Amino acid sequence: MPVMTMVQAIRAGLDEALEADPRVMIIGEDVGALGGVFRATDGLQAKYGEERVVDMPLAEASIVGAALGLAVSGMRPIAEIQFLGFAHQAFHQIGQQVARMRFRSQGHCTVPLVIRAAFGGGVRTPELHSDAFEALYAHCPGLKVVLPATAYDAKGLLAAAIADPDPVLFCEPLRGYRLVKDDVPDEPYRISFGRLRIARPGRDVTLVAWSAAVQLAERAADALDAAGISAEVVDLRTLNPLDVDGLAESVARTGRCVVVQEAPLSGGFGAEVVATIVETSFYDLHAPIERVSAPDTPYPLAGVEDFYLPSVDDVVRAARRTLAVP
Amino acid sequence: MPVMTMVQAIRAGLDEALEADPRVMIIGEDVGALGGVFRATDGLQAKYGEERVVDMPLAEASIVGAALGLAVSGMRPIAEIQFLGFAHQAFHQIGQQVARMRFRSQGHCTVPLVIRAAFGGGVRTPELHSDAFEALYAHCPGLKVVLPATAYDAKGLLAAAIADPDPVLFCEPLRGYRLVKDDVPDEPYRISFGRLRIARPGRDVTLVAWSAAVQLAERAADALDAAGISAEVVDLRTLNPLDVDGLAESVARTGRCVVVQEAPLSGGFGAEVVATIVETSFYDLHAPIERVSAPDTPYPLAGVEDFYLPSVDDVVRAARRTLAVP
Amino acid sequence: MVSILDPSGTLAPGVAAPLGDDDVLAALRLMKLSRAFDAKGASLQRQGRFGTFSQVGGQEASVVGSAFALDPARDWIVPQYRELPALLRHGYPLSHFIRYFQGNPAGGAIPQGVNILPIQISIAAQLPHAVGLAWGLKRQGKDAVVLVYFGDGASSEGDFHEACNLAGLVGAPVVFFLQNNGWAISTPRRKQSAGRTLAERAPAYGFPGVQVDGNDLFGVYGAASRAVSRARSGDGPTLIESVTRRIGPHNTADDPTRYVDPADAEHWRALDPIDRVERYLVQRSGDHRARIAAFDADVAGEMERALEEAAEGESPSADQLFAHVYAEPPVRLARQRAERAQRGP
Amino acid sequence: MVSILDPSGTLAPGVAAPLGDDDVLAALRLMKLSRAFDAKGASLQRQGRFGTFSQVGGQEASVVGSAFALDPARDWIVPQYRELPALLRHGYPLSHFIRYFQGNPAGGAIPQGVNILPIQISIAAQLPHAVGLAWGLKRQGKDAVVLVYFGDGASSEGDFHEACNLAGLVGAPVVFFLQNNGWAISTPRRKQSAGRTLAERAPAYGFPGVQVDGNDLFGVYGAASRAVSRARSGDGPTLIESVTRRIGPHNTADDPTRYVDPADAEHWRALDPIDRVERYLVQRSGDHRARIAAFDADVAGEMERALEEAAEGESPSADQLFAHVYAEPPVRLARQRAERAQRGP
Ligand SMILES: Cc1ncc(C[n+]2csc(CCOP(=O)(O)OP(=O)(O)O)c2C)c(N)n1
Ligand SMILES: Cc1ncc(C[n+]2csc(CCOP(=O)(O)OP(=O)(O)O)c2C)c(N)n1
Ligand SMILES: [Mg+2]
Ligand SMILES: [Mg+2]
Repeated sequence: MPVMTMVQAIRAGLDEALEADPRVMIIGEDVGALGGVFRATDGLQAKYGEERVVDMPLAEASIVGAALGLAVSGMRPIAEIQFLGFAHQAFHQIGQQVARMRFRSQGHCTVPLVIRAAFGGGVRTPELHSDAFEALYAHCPGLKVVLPATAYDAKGLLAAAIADPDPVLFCEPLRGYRLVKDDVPDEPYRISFGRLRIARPGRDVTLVAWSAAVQLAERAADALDAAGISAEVVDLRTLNPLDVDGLAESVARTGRCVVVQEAPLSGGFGAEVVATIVETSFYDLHAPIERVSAPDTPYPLAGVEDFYLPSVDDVVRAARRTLAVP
Repeated sequence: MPVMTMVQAIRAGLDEALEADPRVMIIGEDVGALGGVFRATDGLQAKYGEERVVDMPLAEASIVGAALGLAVSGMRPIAEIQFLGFAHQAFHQIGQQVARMRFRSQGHCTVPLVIRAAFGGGVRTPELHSDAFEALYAHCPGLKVVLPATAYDAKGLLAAAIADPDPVLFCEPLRGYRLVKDDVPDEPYRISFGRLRIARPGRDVTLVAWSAAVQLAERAADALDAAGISAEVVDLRTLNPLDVDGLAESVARTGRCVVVQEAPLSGGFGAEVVATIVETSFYDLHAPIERVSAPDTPYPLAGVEDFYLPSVDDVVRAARRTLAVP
Repeated sequence: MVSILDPSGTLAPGVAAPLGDDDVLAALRLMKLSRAFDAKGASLQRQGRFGTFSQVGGQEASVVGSAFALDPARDWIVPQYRELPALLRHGYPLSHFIRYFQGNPAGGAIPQGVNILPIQISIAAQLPHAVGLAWGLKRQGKDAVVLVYFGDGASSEGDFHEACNLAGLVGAPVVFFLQNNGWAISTPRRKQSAGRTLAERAPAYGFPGVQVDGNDLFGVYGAASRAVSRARSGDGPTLIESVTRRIGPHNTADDPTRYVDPADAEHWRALDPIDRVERYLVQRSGDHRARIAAFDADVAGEMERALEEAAEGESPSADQLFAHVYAEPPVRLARQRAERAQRGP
Repeated sequence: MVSILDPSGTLAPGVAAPLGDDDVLAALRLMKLSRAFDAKGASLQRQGRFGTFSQVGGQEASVVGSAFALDPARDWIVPQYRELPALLRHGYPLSHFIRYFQGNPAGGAIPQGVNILPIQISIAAQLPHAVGLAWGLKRQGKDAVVLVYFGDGASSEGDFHEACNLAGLVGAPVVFFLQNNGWAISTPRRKQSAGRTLAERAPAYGFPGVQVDGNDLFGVYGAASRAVSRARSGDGPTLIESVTRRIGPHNTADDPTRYVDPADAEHWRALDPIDRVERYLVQRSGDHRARIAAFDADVAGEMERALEEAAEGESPSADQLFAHVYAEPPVRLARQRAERAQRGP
């Protein structure tokens, strides 16, 4: 089984989808000759033509809005938004139009659409490029929110997203594109939504994360392990659907929980994870659930992003607090 | 002290601000001759002229974006977005531009701007008009989010918002506009942000709410009272800043908590309230915190909104669950 | 501005009527149905049996003339919210429309084979949808055209610009049908844009724009037909600015006395698009008078039947909240559905 | 398309130079500083000492010519991100720019009295800001003009439309300065819009649009000056489409070999705006040759000093995250600040 980086796995998934289904098309800024600013669509326009891999004008609302129309017409569009921070321009189209078309038309007009967007920090991008705003979309009923943390998951979740009869926001971690590498089968496979992944089993404390924060949690788990603490790392994979039962099961095992998010603390999806666990597992908890996150400030310029981003040490300290181990 | 409805209190506050400060201006769709679709600006254009109360073209992003520029130029704009559901079109301007101008310019360009928007359900509006999407904005660092529940608070918080050197999203409950009536002083006064209001003291359980959900919580408290349960109703007033300590104090008194939100459950601000209380007050809690909310569906057409909206009964049942009283 | 039929119902010299009498009669009937339904809807709203409701009044020629240029079997309509007769002609049942305004989600259901998107409430958001839809149909080799309705207010939104710009680029077979009815709620056209016309924006997107007398059924039909042929033959989009006037309130919650100049209202009432068609038909043949006279009872009957049908449909239930959020509801939603089923409204 | 100075540095017949030699020399020096800084920034970026950085190369006449039409004491610049020399002329220190691209938030600080908004990364979002700013300055009776920079890519965003439309309505004293540099990253102008020009959009917003040779310092300066006077005298906005070409990559992370046709690049290199001004000056007077020759060392010295100044400034710290989020930090943020202060990066 070949080892791939995440961006290679995504490209392979896109290639497979274009190959398999003539209704699939990719639209977005710079997805053609350039192959996308991260090369996720590298070579695909050359292979499938300008009609199927389309460079769009610089206008996010119409990329998403037109993708909705394409989907209703019978196509299977995959829209790329260059960075999630620029999906804001299309927020009304994503959160209200795309997410609700099935509902508003009582199932008559459906929107099998995948919106791909790179997001998250740690790679010294210019302003606004690194925003981790996944929580906004997880609060939009009708829209699935999928965030792979591994190359294997990226390809499998992407295949599921493309096959899904409903719209999916597919968030790809900038930091993981080239750094994360793992085994990715050449054959097609799909990973179902709403099933978390135990990235690493453990007994003493559950570390919940998604996307690039999963690797952070794993490094924290290593550090905790060295101190004799066994941490279970849970990768949510999808925020909507949320694996409510999977979370409860892990916390039932460990009795302690730290939620790690890259976004600013207040109103982030970590809060939903905490609230959910409180609902399902309050009596299993031996200690308050801790959240590790960025502070409630805008994403800063690159020179201070390391002060901003949650660190391995933050996670380790939070985990130790839940265990009352100083 | 005159009794005013909420919309009267808001109009009085706007009138006072226009009167007191020539830099204040109101811009928005239909704020002029019509006086706004809810009459919050009724008579103000006639009184202050077309230059200070300005009917804007139908384009939310430019209403907010131009308001930012007006603020930087030295004006004190108050921008009206007709319904919060249509602030989506301006989401990039609100969440990224307005909220971050101070940060990006290191304090050089500041945006003393109030964005008013009607929101929330219960009054049988057409689609998208009733969305309660306050949580999205509470996740945008740099932006204060203020939601009065009474006429008195509406005027006092509005005055504080207009005086604030930073941008404020001021959400006004559709349902409260004419229904909520209370004593409102004629003189100017301000209510500081970040201090919750104990709408009703109680001993057995804390009901946390904001905006129109406060009245729901109060009605639930009445019902609970009749059953011998003493509920404390906490009105958050502002989501950002959040009164972290005030919440902890109430929960320290009662040991139980129900959070009531009108928005869909997943990713709503109620989750933040739960996560915050878990952080500050875990060991004070005698039972899991409950959330009462709309389900994870789009806001429906009027004929089924009563199935959608959280009810007094939902709150009562949740409160009884925290007390293990069936 | 293109105009064929003048207010007295007389054709411009040398111009042939673009529609035969049977079609004109059918169009008139639909216009009258729309006008009658305006009154019915407003009265139901006052009785609390209808939600906020936007009348078509004054714009019937604009809506019906454009809809008649389409082939319901293959073309699509992407509506805003003030185009009832166009939706009816395209096959959307009046009973569904009634249910929708009764606040019943079932009204949103679009029968199989009826080529429309749902009514749009978020102003201008439907414009990029129409472009994508047209583009996708073209990509699939269907010779379909998409006609999208929107208002003078909508033309100020960013989505208008993005949609037009994209349509020009991909040569989408779409007709941008802008109903300039003078108002966006209380905001007059002159406060909407400093441009002389709205149609003149089109050339900068690489396609033609045309202004037409929106109270002239023939003028509208002609302009729309040309735009449809253009789109169908692969020459891309057209922007039509149909200059008309809504004669009623913005919707049943509106109070136009606050902003409408009575003289202006008077002026436009004299240009009533229905009167104009009636005058034309009666001039054509005295026999039409009786046919027209029969429409009143006829449309009243149709409305009654639709109201009855609507009453027979599925009644509002908690279940409607959940049935169509996703093809397959996630676990959490399924649980919420079960919980909700146990409580009342 | 307006053009005054041809590629050989010769003035169009009968046209007087709109700038005196001293000004032209000052403009040229700034253009050369910009070009030199392009190289410096790219080299610092390769060394990991600079973040992703967008060069001005090829657009110097466009940027400098427009900036020279403004009075820094009262007029405002609202930048996109590719206008370094305009910011410098307006008083923004090079050392701040350097800090910004070193990733130091302190670089975002705008000194008192320097009338610019921060660099804009969210494409086109600055356009409505410029309109509001201009409108507000006018409301306060200041005779200030706002010039806003943006690209051909930016012209496709909804914010462009909304900003132009509003500016036309309120008669804002704003100059929309569109640098059509042929590309939005890899997307060529022809894929950005089917319109023949971008300038031709303006009349539909109620104000003039003009296309100018963006590699012609005089042409740009002239067009911008006319637009500035127009705005200053209360006649409202102008849209200027400055047709130029970026000759380097989009930014230091870009690989233009994937999308640029070498022949096209060659063509535009021959139209280098700096060479053109040099040729003009040398034709004016042999003495200028020495003055121009001195610029190289001169700008190198200026860059060195700015780099040193930048190095002396506040170094990145956790505190910078918190200092300017609000005038007064809320309790929760103050606590986060205290916590963050205790940990390293
Ligand atoms: C994005 C958005 N902003 C504001 C509104 C509120 N609103 C509803 S209708 C309307 C006016 C629409 O005017 P126009 O497009 O001319 O259509 P008309 O009602 O005249 O047919 C407004 C502002 C909305 N529904 N959507
Ligand atoms: C809203 C938004 N969408 C996408 C991007 C990513 N992006 C950065 S620069 C750029 C191209 C801009 O082109 P143009 O406006 O022509 O300016 P130029 O770089 O050519 O000077 C894009 C797509 C962004 N920064 N903001
Ligand atoms: Mg209108
Ligand atoms: Mg460009």
